[in-house]
Amino acid sequence: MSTAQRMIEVIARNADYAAAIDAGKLTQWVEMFTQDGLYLAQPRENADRGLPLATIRCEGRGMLADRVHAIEKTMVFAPRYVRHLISAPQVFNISATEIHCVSNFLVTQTLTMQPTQIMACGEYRDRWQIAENGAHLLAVRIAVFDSELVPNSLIYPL
Amino acid sequence: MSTAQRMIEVIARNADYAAAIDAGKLTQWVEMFTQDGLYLAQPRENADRGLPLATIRCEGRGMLADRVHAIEKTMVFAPRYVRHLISAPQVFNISATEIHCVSNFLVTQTLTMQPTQIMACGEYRDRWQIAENGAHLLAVRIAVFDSELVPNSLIYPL
Amino acid sequence: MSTAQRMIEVIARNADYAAAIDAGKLTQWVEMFTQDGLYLAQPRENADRGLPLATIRCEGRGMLADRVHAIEKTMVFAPRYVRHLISAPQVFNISATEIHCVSNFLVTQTLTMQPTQIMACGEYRDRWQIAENGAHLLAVRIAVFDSELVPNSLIYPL
Amino acid sequence: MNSPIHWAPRPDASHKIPNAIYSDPETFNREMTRIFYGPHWCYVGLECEIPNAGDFKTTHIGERPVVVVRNHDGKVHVVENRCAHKGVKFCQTPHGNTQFFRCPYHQWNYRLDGTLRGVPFRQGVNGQGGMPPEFKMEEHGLNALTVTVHNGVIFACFDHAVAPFSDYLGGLMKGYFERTFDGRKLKLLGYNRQRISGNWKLMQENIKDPYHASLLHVFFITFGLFRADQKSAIEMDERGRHAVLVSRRNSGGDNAEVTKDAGSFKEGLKLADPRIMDVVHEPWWGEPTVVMQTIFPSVILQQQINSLSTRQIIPVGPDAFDFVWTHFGFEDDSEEMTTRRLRQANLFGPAGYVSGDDGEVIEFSQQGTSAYPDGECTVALDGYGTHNTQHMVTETAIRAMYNYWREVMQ
Amino acid sequence: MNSPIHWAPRPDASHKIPNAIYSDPETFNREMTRIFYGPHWCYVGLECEIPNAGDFKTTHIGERPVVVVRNHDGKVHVVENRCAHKGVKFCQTPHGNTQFFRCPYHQWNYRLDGTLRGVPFRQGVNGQGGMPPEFKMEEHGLNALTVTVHNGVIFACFDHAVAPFSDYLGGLMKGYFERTFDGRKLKLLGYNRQRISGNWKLMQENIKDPYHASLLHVFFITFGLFRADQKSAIEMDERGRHAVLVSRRNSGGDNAEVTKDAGSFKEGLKLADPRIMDVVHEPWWGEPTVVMQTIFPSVILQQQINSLSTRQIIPVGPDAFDFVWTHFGFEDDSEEMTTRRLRQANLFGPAGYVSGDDGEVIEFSQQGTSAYPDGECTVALDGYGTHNTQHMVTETAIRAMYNYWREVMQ
Amino acid sequence: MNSPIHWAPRPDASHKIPNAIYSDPETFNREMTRIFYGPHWCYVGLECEIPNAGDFKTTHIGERPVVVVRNHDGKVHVVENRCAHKGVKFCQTPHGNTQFFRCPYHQWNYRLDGTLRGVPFRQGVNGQGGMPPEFKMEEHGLNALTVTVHNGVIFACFDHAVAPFSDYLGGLMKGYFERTFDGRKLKLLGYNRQRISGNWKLMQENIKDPYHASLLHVFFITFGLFRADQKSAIEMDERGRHAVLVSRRNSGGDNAEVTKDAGSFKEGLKLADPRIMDVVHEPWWGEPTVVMQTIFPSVILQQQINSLSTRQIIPVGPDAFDFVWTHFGFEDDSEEMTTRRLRQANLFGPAGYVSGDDGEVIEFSQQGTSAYPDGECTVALDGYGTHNTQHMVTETAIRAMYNYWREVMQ
Ligand code: FES
Ligand code: FES
Ligand code: FES
Ligand SMILES: [Fe+3]
Ligand SMILES: [Fe+3]
Ligand SMILES: [Fe+3]
Repeated sequence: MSTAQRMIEVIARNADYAAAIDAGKLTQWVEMFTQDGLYLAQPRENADRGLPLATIRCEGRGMLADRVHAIEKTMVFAPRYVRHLISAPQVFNISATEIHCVSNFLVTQTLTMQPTQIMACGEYRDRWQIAENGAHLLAVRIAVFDSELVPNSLIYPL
Repeated sequence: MSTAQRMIEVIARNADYAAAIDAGKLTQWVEMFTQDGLYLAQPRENADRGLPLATIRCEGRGMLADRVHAIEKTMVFAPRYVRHLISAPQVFNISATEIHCVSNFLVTQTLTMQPTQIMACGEYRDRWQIAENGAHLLAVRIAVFDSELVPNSLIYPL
Repeated sequence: MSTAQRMIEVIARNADYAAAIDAGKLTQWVEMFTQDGLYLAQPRENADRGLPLATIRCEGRGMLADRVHAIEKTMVFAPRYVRHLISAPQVFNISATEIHCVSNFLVTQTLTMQPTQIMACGEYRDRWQIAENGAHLLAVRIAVFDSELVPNSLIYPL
Repeated sequence: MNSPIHWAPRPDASHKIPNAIYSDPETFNREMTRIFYGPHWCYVGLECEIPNAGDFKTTHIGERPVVVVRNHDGKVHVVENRCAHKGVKFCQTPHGNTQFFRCPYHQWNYRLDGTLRGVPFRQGVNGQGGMPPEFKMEEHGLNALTVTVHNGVIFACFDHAVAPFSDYLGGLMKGYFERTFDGRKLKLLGYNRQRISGNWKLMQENIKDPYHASLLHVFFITFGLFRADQKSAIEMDERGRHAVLVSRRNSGGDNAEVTKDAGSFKEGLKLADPRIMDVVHEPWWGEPTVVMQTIFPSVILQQQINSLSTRQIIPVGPDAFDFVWTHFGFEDDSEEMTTRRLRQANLFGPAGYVSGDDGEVIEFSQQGTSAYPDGECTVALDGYGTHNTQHMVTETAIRAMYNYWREVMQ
Repeated sequence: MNSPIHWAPRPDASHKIPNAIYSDPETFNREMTRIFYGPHWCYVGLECEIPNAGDFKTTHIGERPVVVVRNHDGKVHVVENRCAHKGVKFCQTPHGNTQFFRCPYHQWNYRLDGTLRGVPFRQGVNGQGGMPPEFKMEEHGLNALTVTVHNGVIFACFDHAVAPFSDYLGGLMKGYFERTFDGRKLKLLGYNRQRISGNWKLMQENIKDPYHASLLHVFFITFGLFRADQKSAIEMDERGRHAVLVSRRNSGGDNAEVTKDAGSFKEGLKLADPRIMDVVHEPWWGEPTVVMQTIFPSVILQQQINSLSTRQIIPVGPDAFDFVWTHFGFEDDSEEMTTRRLRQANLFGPAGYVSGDDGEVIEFSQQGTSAYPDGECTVALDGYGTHNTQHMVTETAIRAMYNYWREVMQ
Repeated sequence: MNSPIHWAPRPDASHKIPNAIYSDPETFNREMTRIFYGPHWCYVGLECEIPNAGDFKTTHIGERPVVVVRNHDGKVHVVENRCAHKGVKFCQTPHGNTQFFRCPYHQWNYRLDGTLRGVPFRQGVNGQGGMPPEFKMEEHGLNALTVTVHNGVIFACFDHAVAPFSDYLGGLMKGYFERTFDGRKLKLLGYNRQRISGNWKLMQENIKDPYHASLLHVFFITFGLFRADQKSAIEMDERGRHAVLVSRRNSGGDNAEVTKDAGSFKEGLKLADPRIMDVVHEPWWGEPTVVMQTIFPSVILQQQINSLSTRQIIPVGPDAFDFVWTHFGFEDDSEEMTTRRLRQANLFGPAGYVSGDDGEVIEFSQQGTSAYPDGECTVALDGYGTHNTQHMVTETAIRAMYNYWREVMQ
């Protein structure tokens, strides 16, 4: 497959990714990762300075599922809508089994009866794994966010 | 055509859609719908609760044209720029004649000599109809907006 | 190449464009233009009224490089992150050697330890030149911005 | 402490509104205290929004958050959305159904009438800690407001000494109120919400001002929903707080006398799709085709042809208010009638062919008056009095409202 | 009512600026009343922006919106952008052409000089309603400001007792003013607008401060547009309100004495494309290559090599101002000269190689002074006086401005 | 000048907090002056953030920006981030390394201890201008704060008469402080920052409130990190300013007595991946598994199982504060331990399984209390006293803090 085709594939998968979170179908979000896929939401200053702390750290589907469980069952927060806008990726490396790429994202948040605000923007640093059946799963997604000063809580994944 | 090709087609048409509104060429906006195409701009709470009220309801090109006529000739409002950013669609169903898909949108608004603000974000729930000549027209576009608390007026279509 | 393929090519190049600026690799930004490529950042009121003034005017790679040099070495400004979201282009004219198209953009700005804000939105009015080796370079990019009331300084290019 | 704006209650000044009353913070604070939190019934919702036991919705009276809830016995209660323990706005969902309220912070929990139901570890744990013995559950409930439900419309008041709702409205206003709300079951159609950058009183003025309707709204003029020459009336309660604008739709088209003055009249305007104006006269209307009622201070009741809504005013500081539209029909509406109401809703709300204009000019008013706080507005149309009229060329109801306002704010 | 900041008019304190004058709301309110709305000519635009009868533009004086319009007879008027009826900011478009102004709310309409032209239904409709008989059209026009047009530049004032513009400037300042604006026709090149998060006075200080130019602006230093050793002067009017910074460009390059102190000097900086500094001496300049004139309180007139602009200051509360750049050339400019001016515009505006720095440091000043309101700034460069100088190592013009400011604000 | 909220220091009112202290601007201003800028040690950072000579970071004390810097001799200084010349917040980068500070506006430059190092053109240029002869460099340095570094943690104070840090803490609190900070080298793991829309005191209350931990945080309850029945204590310094919540983790699971009251308890909750709770007891803990220490007014020191952080409180007006988390470990941590700390960080910060709840309820508190400024909060759990306790069913430390607060604010 050409780089352009890979880019198109990632664009499509990112549409799925956004839809899963924005519609609150968080189990679908988990299923977009490989079994031991890594998801980090990390403030840009930590990423830039080589500090390892992430705001959300999920190492594999177990931790991803625990995050979903917490969001859905245990965490206390004001109801809100989130909305992801994800740009087309810049594709770096492709092989038969992997895509390395970076996309920009913007996530808005709308609290009940309040104006919409910018929740965060930043970039996804991705490694997608391509299965034999053609499925694309995230082996790594590091959501490095510029918006280091989080507007109170970060509930839904970036 | 493959799903990817359908997605690309919708991406291109959404670029037309955005350009038509943002450049104030609203007649082109009307022409993106089928003769009896349905356009709704609906607050998300109504959509989520099954309440039928829409903020804008246009059933077919006649009502769409009336909306354009009102914007251009009869409604009183402060001049403003709007700008649409539309994400790639998540394509659900395709057939030879139809595409069902959902895209996220963000619309900004800039009032004269004021800072740019977020006007609304949300999702387009679309049914595109594919004519024999390959043209894609909107049979249904429901713009469900998270930004229920409208910053005063909603003048231009989402 | 088809219009769709051209669109995809521009989408990919715009991902490069955004990444170059957002990661602070401004030399790569310069290299996306032809030798005498024109870059303007122009308030929409000037563009709409036919007034020639631009906020940034770079005529060719020399001026582009001087702009980069100023940003990196001489200008005094508070550190900030910028982030570009660029929509898919509306492609107007294509030939074997050129693409005329328009894309919408949104640029956010995050000052140190401050909330993210909208820096500017608007449209790129582009003429891309296609070299024999298939490379796409900007012969013209006019970034017409709706956000005429700039939030203090416009440091990084739109 | 700064003082509110002084508006001398001289009779000769009643038509001169000081601009500062629209933006002065101290005036606003006094308005909240004396008007929204004082002895005035404020709209909080419709019964059809909370049809079942345990149904609740959240809203605001002035700037104060409250919860409107139907108790297990069917009775409607309105309680402060503020935990008696440490002030938490405990109910964050806009609507839902619940057996009781539970504050997330320490899980104090309340019955639907606001009485305190439980305090975790009140008796301590293992004999240690807990609330002191003199702590009385009955002294730590949610503050409950006085509530009245009148034919499906819910009002509440922080001041328990407020006059009964019927007296508050007065007989004349009550008649108009019951024209729409005669006890029939309502059907909820949906909401529109806008934040309008203008003082809340500008919205009341707007609806009490028939003059603008025939001038600002090109859509109205052209289709004869409002025109300066049509049969119409402004009527008020005795204290000038509430008003109705009653009108009968013309057949439309040109009328030299009244359109020459209305520079905004656009001749020859035609709808490409006339279904939006497919008006069907409903028997209960009687002669009027439009009745707009302002209930001071918090709501407007709209019947404009087949479109029905309540429009709630929620002040957000002196410079803005949230405007919440609740569209409804009747339970026995045919499907056609529901569709008709939904189509006519294109005229109203933030994108309304008519109401869009109102939101915009209110913002323009705020811009002009707040930048020139020492200036005044002139409301001398139809003289200086506060009488009822049988025509639309008047500002009588605005003067009447401000006479009452000055009395309260003194 | 809280009081403005007190800045003792002791002579020994004239070089100590209390930080609070940059952020105190009451000080700001008094500044608006006494300075922007008092007897001071405020810049509102250029004649070339409204060349034809009926052309108008909107702008602000202080926080008040106004309209600048050319009447049918060619005369320029400035009127409040606020309807005499109910305060609506009636003109919402930034520029245009019109026969008269019409307020959208009730369509009161005004001639271009602000006089009231029409009130719809003034006589009522069918003999009912309308304005009372004693309503006088001539008493309900738009408030019109005093206007002066001096060689193509338009100033206005709310106080009709303001001194004539020539006296307001004084002879020396008038000379500099007329150096650029000698009656030639101007050509409008376009606008830049920025909202700078700083007090409006910081912008005046910035331009009255030649010290910073040779230190902050690396671009300037390296290309010799400003350097501490170059031939230059600061001159003021007698009351110290207005000033010019006059300077002659050096040939560039290193100069040990003045660049050793300027730590920001970057040796060896070269332009990859020198066209941006392709300066052509225009005959009318005379010896100076730079003349920056501050007209108190609202505008800066820029001639920096071939780049010309007016820079309008529009306060937006104590903590911010809008800065509006109007770039222009002359009607008889060659195409090459226009291109040159457009290229040199890279130095100015929100992205300017030079002016970008100014906007940023003004914001930094606001951050520091507002966080430490009890602190003070020290402006003792070149002593404590307010004399004209023939060098750039001085803060004389800042002290002079504040001497006048303290007089007015007392 | 308006006055701060009055909270009568009657003993019988000590458990009734007036809502207005969370939103009244004058109260906030007095808090800044008397508390954050008064004789109280405020946290500014960790030594491991600025390990080398010339390393600096910027932060705030209250609303005032400061720079924390390590001098060439290794000593840590804290100086105002405000140029002595004209108030510029000269240091705009959050952290870095420098030989000296240079203000961008006129390049006044300062040594790392804040003393003035250079003023460009101080002697004038070519014999003209410059600073007057009596200008003394030593009088125009950056204002330097009093600094204490205690086992790697840096505190500073604007009031040089503040008590020594050990006395400020008191012996009991010092012991807990030194439990974590015993002089070992720390390893910086990274930051989290949030802006929480609530008054700064609500954050102090939150950590002084063991009651909520066993009720709000389902995650805590279920995994036994906090439960109302566990062995625990609240201890304070003598003046009631600082406190520790000490606790020993239970083995988890159900316990009828304490979970029946906690309506939020979710039975059967299991982690799909238990590595997040792979707690390893560190020898220095001793018996407690959790020690949360509040140092009044500006910081919380967290040891919760293997997760360590400081949490700095930076007020931003009465209605908000920035909450800065600095996570750290020890220099000799194994890689496994570092990974463990990073995994457990999922519980804390803006997305924390536990701390996410706190940020949210604090915002809900602000919403409720600010909308009802005349109301009060009730903190009568465990009576009215301010004694240390050996259980968690108490609000003693909140009452103690406010007793001190009333004393200071009087
Ligand atoms: S604040 Fe509601 S239970 Fe404590
Ligand atoms: S407000 Fe302008 S006409 Fe009424
Ligand atoms: S303000 Fe810092 S050097 Fe002038
Ligand atoms: Fe209206
Ligand atoms: Fe400058
Ligand atoms: Fe907690």
